[in-house]
Amino acid sequence: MIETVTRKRIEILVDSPLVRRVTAAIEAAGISGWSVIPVTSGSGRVGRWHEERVTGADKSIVLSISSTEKAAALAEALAPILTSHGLLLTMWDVEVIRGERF
Amino acid sequence: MIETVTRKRIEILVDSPLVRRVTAAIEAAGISGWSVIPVTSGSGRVGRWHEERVTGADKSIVLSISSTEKAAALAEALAPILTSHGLLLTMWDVEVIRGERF
Amino acid sequence: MIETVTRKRIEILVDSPLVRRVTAAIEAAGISGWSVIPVTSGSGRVGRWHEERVTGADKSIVLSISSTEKAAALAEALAPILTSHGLLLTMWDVEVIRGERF
Amino acid sequence: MDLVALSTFTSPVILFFLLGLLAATLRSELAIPEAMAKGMSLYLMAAIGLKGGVAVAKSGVDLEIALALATGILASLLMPLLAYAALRHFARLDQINAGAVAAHYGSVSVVTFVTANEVLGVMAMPPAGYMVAVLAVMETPAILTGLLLARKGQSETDQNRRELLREVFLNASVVLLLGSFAIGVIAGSEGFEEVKPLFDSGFKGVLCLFLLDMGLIAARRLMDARALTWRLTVLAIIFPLFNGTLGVIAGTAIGLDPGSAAAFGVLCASASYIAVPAAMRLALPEADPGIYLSMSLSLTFPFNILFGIGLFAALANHLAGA
Amino acid sequence: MDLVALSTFTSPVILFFLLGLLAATLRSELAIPEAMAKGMSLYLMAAIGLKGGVAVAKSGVDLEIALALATGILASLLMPLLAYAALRHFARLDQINAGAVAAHYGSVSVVTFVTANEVLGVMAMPPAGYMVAVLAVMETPAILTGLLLARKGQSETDQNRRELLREVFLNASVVLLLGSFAIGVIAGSEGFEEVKPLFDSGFKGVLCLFLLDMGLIAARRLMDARALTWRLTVLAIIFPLFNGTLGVIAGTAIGLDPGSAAAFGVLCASASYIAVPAAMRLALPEADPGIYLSMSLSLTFPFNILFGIGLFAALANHLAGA
Amino acid sequence: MDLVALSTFTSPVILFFLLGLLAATLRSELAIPEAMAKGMSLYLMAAIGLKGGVAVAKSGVDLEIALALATGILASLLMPLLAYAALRHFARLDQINAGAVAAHYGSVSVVTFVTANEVLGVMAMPPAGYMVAVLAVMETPAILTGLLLARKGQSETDQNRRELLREVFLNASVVLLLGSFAIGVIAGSEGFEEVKPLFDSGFKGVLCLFLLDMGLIAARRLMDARALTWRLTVLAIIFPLFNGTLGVIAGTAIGLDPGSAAAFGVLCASASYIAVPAAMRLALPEADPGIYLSMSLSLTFPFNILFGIGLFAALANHLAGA
Ligand SMILES: Nc1ncnc2c1ncn2[C@@H]1O[C@H](COP(=O)(O)O)[C@@H](O)[C@H]1O
Ligand SMILES: Nc1ncnc2c1ncn2[C@@H]1O[C@H](COP(=O)(O)O)[C@@H](O)[C@H]1O
Ligand SMILES: Nc1ncnc2c1ncn2[C@@H]1O[C@H](COP(=O)(O)O)[C@@H](O)[C@H]1O
Ligand code: NA
Ligand code: NA
Ligand code: NA
Repeated sequence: MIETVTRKRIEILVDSPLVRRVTAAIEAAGISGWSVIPVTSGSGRVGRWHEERVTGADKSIVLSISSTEKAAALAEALAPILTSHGLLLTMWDVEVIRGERF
Repeated sequence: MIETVTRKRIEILVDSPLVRRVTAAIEAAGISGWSVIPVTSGSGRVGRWHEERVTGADKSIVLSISSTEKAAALAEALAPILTSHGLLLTMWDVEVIRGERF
Repeated sequence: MIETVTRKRIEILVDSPLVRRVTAAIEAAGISGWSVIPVTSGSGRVGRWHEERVTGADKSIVLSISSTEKAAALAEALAPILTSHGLLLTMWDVEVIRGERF
Repeated sequence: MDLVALSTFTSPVILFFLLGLLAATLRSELAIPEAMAKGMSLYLMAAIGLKGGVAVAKSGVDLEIALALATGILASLLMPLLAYAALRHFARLDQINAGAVAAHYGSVSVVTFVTANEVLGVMAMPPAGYMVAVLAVMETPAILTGLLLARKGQSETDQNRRELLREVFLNASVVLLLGSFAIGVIAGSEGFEEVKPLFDSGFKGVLCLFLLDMGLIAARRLMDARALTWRLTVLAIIFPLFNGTLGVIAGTAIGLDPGSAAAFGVLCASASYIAVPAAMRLALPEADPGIYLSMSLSLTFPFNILFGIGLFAALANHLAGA
Repeated sequence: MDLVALSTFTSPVILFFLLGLLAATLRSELAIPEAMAKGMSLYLMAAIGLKGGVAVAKSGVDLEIALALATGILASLLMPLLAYAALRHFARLDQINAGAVAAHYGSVSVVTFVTANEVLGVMAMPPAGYMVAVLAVMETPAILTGLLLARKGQSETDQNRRELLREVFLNASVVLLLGSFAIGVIAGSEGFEEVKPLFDSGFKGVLCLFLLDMGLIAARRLMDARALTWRLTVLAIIFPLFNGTLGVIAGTAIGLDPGSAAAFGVLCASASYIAVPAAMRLALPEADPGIYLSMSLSLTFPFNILFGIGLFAALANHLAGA
Repeated sequence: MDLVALSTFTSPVILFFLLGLLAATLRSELAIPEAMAKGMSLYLMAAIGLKGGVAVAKSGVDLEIALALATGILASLLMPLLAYAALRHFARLDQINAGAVAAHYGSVSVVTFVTANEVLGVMAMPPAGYMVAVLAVMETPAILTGLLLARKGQSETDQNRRELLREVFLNASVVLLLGSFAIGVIAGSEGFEEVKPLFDSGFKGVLCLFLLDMGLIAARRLMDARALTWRLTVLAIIFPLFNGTLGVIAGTAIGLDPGSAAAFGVLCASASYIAVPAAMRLALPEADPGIYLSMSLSLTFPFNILFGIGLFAALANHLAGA
């Protein structure tokens, strides 16, 4: 039975033009990496949007695996701009193999 | 240390033409928003598919963050059509900041 | 109140050309299905990449829902190639409806 | 007929389709990005719609057109009935799946029509421009018949029915076909001139690449098709032969020129795999795409492209000669 | 003027835009894949840049061009001021949103310019090639004014400011427009020959499909627009009329030919919905896209395409006649 | 030679590539959607394959072609050996990475060939049509040599080996190139006529946009390249010079016309960055893409586009003159 360790998985939904801002924060938190997943449409308080890459009004999800401490530090760092930048941050515990990486 | 609250994250894998049906249920459950992620290929009991947006046989994932109660209500509402519509629903607890939104 | 059962959700980040290798392992583990999500950019130890489908240097996420046993078997099977193939495997518990499927 | 068939086999359009079938059969990884495939299918609809409209702007509207449209609607409404019976009793499909498949065969395949248009053009028997309008009006009636057959005795919620009707009558391909047809009529040939390079000159090349993709998808589906019985396979060949022959006869009967009669046969023979499947996911989600897509896309579509078009052209010429 | 307006309404370019508006209003599912839409917008910028550059390579550079560029930069810098005042006091927007919207109206819409180019060409009053350079230089100054207005009294971190300036001055459309403009100047007509089929002949057709998509997006946004008050709606029509009229007058005053003066009016009247929104997400994330995109894309853009271009062309001719 | 090189620098094709390099170096956000980039690369392969096939259909097959094909296969098989030695001992790469990089340099770059084709055409020394077939057959042998070098002493599981061979021999570009080459041969010039507008007229324009994207990707990779030592950088320039010179000499020796000899030199000088990397991910996942992609795409590719083509053309002319 291969042993796994517990790490945090953080996913941040963000306007595509702002992805750089979020990844900069991730790297500032000393996290080893991140990946970006496309989001094609959505709906929230300010209404619905659909496939609007042309106007730059589309969104992406930045996902990152890290230790609980670094995840907390990242949340800390992003908290002040969460509302102003309309970020949606969720995180939860996941089991990973090769945990030493993170 | 910024404090977070626990919410449900629901992800529903659904045929793209049926996304509207699912998001309607989400809104009916009084959930504040949703986002759609593309799925490019997959395999299940009825066989394999790959990049078939042309025939409308492609799938999407509808993800939504909400309170446990609303999540339960949504699961309740979708249960009857899960099998008939071939939906795949998973949900789990996540930590969120700005929890008051959901 | 509809009752749900607990299953494992496994997500494996992998170079798109290697997706077949991973899905083969999933099927070998007797898991009923899988879905692939696109990844548009990312950053790790070997540097940053962005929208490189042309050079085949892009990545995908293979996600699969299964029983805890099968998930463990899959992790077991992939462990030896995780580092060599640069896979990133995370798994966690999720509630599903129609659990008998998995 | 042989000559005809052969001549089509040396056209790049057909050859790229064969290349797609071959590549997928050899399990090559060759694949067209789906955004590009989707874009090409939209382009083809806009272009064929425009050209048809421009042609009608030249020819003007008359009784012949009205007659062709009426026949098309009627055919689309009735074809599913026979298909349904055969699917139920010969292929032993349940009500839902039989209804879903029947809808596909009553409706039409835009790409099959487009390919027939090119091939018939090469054979110096180009169909009339208004056949595009016939194509457009034949897409939806079959869906209604199919749904009635599949849902006998049951009923949808209002909210669903409304959404469903919108999907059926305002589905992307119908709107784009009729819309660009109307634009073609309004703009006329002068107006068309300015956009001709893209929509006319580029047309066949795009059709090549699109058929390459269709060949890849069709063959891959066939290889993964688990739900395909030999009885369904037989029907997927009989339906086009039967409907197509009736179509050519009907077309000739109402006085269409050979080219248009052949095209009408192709329309009847063709099975939808773009508009109808999307509607079925919505209206009959319980129906198995593994059945209706494998039949329409992996069997009937290649049959029509490779043999049907040539056959119906020959038949139309024969009837016209008689 | 009526004739002018009518003539534009029978052009496929405009008709496809109307089709998009109609389809979305009827809630049809018709949609262009976003990768394709993005690709088309890049193509249009590269093509218009090339053509402008080639034209300048022919005509050569002179004082007139310098004057036009200077006027354009000035207009882009100043237009947001008036807009801001109106948005604050008439539409009662907060500082942030007023600044964001003002930036959009000071800047320009590439697609509106491209469409005007085609329409004016049909009307035998094609704008000068260097107007593309004017288009390019007018994109960014307004962003700076808008930011100053929105951020009065506050300050950004250095890291953010650097990133911001890069986004503003090196944003995709500016780089692509100026870059292909330069390529056009260097390559000249001989060099352009080889790529003409794609960038010239194909141009109008692609514009049709792109405007189809813009029509769909504009109408869908409008239907979902929650933040749009009647006061904002009024301003979204007044701004183009006011700025456009001033633009035509200024253009005529500095001695531009009627076609170029009309194009300059269209530039002033147009509001950005590609370059500026992206910059705003970065610079003013608190600003509500529901306001600035609905105004620029769903109201001002259609107004300019359907009426503005015709109006400013008529005005330019009138002033030239006087 | 200088004149030659200069002349290429005023061609839009090259200028768009430079624009891409520049924009990325300035860290502009300009980016081509990857679905579009992928689509353009497929288009370019289909078009070049078709044109080559049509040319051969005209010229007919003869010993010269067989000779060229054999020389190409041999070159692709042997080139990796020298490269491997240099990578191991001069650049001190481990076995796996050295084998992976060697495979890239033995194989060929479709886009470099396509660009050379255009440039040589402008220089009135167009390569023979069958060179496309040479291009196609040179893609895979090098992969096998590279794998043998990298895996000395180790062995794959059968399942993996089967999948691997399919990937190597049926990889998308080989299938598409050979497939459309065959289609060109079968369809011949008459058949090609109908699709010429898309595949011929549009060709150079698409190449411009594709090279714009390649320039962006190449420069971005270079800026993020962490694994690139100065020794590797040196080799990335020496390899094309060395292989290219040998290639031109060999081509001339077997009696190719100057244009074809130059093209053969370009093929030898070019390094794959589409077919081989994909195969390497599968066959040598431990190898670092940061090394082989940075070398082939970010260094060798620009070198060949900007200087190599001109150099080898001059050399071929010189040898032909001698
Ligand atoms: N901590 C992480 N969280 C999310 N994605 C990651 C992480 N580390 C690496 N990745 C992804 O895996 C790819 C390869 O990582 P590496 O093997 O570290 O170069 C990166 O380009 C990212 O897309
Ligand atoms: N509860 C939610 N679950 C998932 N996605 C959401 C949720 N709320 C908002 N979003 C996404 O965030 C975007 C902006 O939301 P808002 O800031 O509420 O307008 C929406 O368009 C959705 O794509
Ligand atoms: N266990 C699973 N994990 C992840 N995705 C699945 C799973 N089972 C099915 N799917 C997805 O759901 C689609 C339909 O599954 P099925 O209804 O079993 O044919 C498949 O094509 C996959 O994309
Ligand atoms: Na039919
Ligand atoms: Na303006
Ligand atoms: Na080589």
